[in-house]
Amino acid sequence: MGIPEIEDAGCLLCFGYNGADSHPIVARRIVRGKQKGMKIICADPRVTETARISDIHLQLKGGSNLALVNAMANVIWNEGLADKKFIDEHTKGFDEFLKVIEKYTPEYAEPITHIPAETIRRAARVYATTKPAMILYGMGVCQFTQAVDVVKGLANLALMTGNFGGPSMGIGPVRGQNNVQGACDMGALPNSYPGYQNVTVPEIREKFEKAWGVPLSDQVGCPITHVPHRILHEKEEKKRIHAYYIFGEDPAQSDPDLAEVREALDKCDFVVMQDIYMNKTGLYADVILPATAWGENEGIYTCADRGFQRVRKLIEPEGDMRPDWQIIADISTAMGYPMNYKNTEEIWNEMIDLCPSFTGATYEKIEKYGGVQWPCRDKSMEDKGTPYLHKDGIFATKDHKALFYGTDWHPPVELENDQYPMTLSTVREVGHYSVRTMTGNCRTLRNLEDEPGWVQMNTEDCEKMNLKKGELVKILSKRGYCITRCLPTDRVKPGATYMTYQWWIGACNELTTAKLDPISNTPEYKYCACRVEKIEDQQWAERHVMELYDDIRAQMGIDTGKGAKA
Amino acid sequence: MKKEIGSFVVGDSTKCTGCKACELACFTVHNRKSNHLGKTVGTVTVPVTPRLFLTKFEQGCMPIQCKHCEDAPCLNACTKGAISRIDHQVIVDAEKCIGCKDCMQACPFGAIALLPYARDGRLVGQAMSSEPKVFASKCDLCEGIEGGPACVRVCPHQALRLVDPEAEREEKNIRAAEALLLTKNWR
Amino acid sequence: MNYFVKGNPDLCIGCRTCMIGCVVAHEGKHIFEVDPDSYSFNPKLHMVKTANLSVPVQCKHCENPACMAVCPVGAISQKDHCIVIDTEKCMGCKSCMDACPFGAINMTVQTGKFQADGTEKKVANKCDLCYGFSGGPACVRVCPTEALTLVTEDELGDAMERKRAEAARNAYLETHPQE
Amino acid sequence: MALKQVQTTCAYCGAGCQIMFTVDTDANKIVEAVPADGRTNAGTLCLKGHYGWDYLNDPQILTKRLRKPMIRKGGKKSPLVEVSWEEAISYVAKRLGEIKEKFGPDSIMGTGSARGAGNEANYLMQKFMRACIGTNNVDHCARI
Repeated sequence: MGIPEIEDAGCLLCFGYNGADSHPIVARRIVRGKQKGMKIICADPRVTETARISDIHLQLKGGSNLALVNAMANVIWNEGLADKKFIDEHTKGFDEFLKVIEKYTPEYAEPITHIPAETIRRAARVYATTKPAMILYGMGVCQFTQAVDVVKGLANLALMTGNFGGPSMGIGPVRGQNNVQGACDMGALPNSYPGYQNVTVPEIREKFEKAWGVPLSDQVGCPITHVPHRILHEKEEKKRIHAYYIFGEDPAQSDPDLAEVREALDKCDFVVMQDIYMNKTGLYADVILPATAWGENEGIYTCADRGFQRVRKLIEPEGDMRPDWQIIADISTAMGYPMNYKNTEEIWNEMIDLCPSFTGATYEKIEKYGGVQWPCRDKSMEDKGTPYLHKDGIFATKDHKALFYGTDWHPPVELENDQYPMTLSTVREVGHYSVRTMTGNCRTLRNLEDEPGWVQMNTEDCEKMNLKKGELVKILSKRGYCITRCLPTDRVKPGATYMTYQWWIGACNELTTAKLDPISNTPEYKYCACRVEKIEDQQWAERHVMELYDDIRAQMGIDTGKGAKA
Repeated sequence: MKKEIGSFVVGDSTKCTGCKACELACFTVHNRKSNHLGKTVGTVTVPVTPRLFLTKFEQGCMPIQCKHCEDAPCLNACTKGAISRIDHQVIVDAEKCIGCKDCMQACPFGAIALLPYARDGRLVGQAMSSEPKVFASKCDLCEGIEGGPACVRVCPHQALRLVDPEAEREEKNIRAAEALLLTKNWR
Repeated sequence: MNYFVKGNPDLCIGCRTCMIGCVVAHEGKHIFEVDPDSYSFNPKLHMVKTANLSVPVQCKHCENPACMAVCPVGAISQKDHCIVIDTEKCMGCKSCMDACPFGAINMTVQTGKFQADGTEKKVANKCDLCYGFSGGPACVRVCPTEALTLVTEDELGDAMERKRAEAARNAYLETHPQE
Repeated sequence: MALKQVQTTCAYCGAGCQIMFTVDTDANKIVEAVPADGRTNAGTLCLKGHYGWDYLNDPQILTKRLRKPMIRKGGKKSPLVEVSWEEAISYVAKRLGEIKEKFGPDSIMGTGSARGAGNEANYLMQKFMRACIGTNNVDHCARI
């Protein structure tokens, strides 16, 4: 499925995905779909823009995703709405799955999800009976310790209703950053080579050993979220990390439990940072390598629906920067493994020949057609790529059958308690991107939203604490605290708070927990316990925020003589 | 980060009956401290000098007072520096004022009056003249007086309102947006 | 008739691209070259988000504008289908802000201009339908979901005529059932 | 003023919008960005697409643009000193080589980048970690 098809779905189940803030151009398709009569079911604890225009808003309690998904599956089966023919012909493991979902009646799920049983029934019926039905999910699914289970749970819904392999159906993760899909495609993953080829499969390893001319490790590598632990607490000497080559990332801002990340970067023997702007990680780097930015170099990105598209040079870099690929090639050459490429196309050609799913996606085709959705296996101009991954219900498994996979719900790791009675979930700010070294340096985007950001709280909670819009508040968790502005809104439930993660002063990752999903190793950004405190002396707080901002900007090499606007 | 602007009091001619309770209250609260104003009739020794003006016109009446303009003509006109912005409000320093009347001419609302200056219950005189010292008097939103503007508090018909312009604007925005929901079929 | 820009809450996703578009149009493209603190960021439309509503609100360019009536210095006038503020004449008395029932007017800092006591000068700020710029209102142009439209006399007139015709047809059908 | 038009993919988010830029090649500056008719964006852009290229002008708002390689010559917490590319590259190669020698390849961690760098740079990064260093310790912020 692709982004343009969203608007032609009969039903959209939008799960933990807030397109309006993370991808306005995807949200546009949802809005257009609504205009065309698409039924929208939105599962989100907040009233998001999609929830606002939805037919059914499943305003579930944070952290109850799987209970809801299993309950929907339960209704679909028990009310005879499942596509038995599709299940028989294209899937396996359905009976085992049934055993798991048996107990998840809507009545069982109601106290867990805080959604009335009847509403769950209604949603399940609409999803199962309106064709074609599409599922979009986002970080509201992925950033929990029970992430992969929910993704599989959503896939179960699509499988049991036969919503796979055609236009405007299936299940789509909407990737956050411009090239998350691309970094995965290219094998920047501890368990796979480019093109999702597993490092533990001997034949595949041999292919890459032959192509690259060296023996390769058969051990799955370290996931990025394990790094602080592997630097600070690893007992086994062989596994301890001593050098960290950070390329285009800012773990000292974006990773959970920042205090631990800072300690790790400080203790790590050798930290290399390769980036375009100074950032928090740079304060701990032993070496800084300046790279050219988007707009100053050539290349290819992969967008959320697997489309390879060209990025082109707009202006010449002003300064002594080099393209990322060139810096890496130079280091490799200096270390005795020569890499000689004239341009990005040469690298690309080497890569596609090693990846069967990408082999046909040549620069020529991407130029000519404006983009190519992989898999694209053949170099002839006739193979224009693949809009639908599991076309006609044929899946990428050995017997071409999809596997049902059922698991039980379990609650989030850190629950509300007396000391920290509220919950914190981290979300996105529409005008800012990632750690904001790019958007924060754009004049007008900075004007729209700036430090110290906002904490979204229910109006009643604010009234209880006598908090007004724009007032500075302190927000604390077991791990740390930060200062931010209060934004009373009826779009969030009482007891819940939401913060966006790109601020330095309102840095919500001071609060978040580093507990991970056991399979995807994604942190539970969407749930931790917190407490909000009123600050009596607002004048002091405003001054304090301003001073903090100036301090950090000065650290980042900005002349703050003219004073920052906080 | 918040765009802060000055508040002001505004009258409503549809409710005002012209009873002048506002004027009297204004005078009273402003003179309680410096002029030891008594609480009973007959103890007032200084002229009754309110800072808002009950104004009659062809169709009715209403009090007129300072708007605390954001590019205040009175402030800009004052060469003596007697008018300044304190906490977003436009405030006259009576001690500094020399009574040049430039501010009165600059104000498009007629919200300023030249009034005798009294201290400790007595009019203040001046050298080389038998006339008492005067000053440009205008609404100061009852700065430092508990309970906020006295005129608003005493009006028996609720014809006066203290406006927090930005907060009211946001509320009106919301009402306008809600109205859009009703009119969306305009095409 | 005056024209106006209208937001559709069914299409709006609250992203505020319109607000930046407004500022860039009025400040001019040099905004991306100047000192980041040397211009004033004052969008002339305001994003409203309530529990079940997101939509920008802006001036309706009323035919009998309350703002124009209360302005003591004649700074608000009607020009080619829109109501505009002369910021040179405006002295920031907020009467218009108080008078406008939509909350479409706010006070904005005039960068680089100060009052006699050195404090920042603020004047009234509201939608001018991008008066004098080519391409029509910037907010309409940049909105990613086409949630904003410019309503002109012709469009409103046509719509009214269409609605009247439909109402008449419906009334006729009600009394003359089709065989 | 010599103007040229270049179409490219937006630097933000996974929607993959196409933008048409007008560039003043003499001044080496972007003049205008308008939505192009891409497969996913069909002639529309959000606020980041419309106005998010301004950071290329380096307006000195938040952080400083990195323009020269730098090394902390006096160890952690010492000031960063600007050096030549040759020195930076050979220093990194030497230190990584020493650590690999002493603690083994799995003691080195590298990241890919889900942001501006592009697919080719990510391919080279993982190839570098796997073929040159000899570890599968490479990951990126998809999890974050």
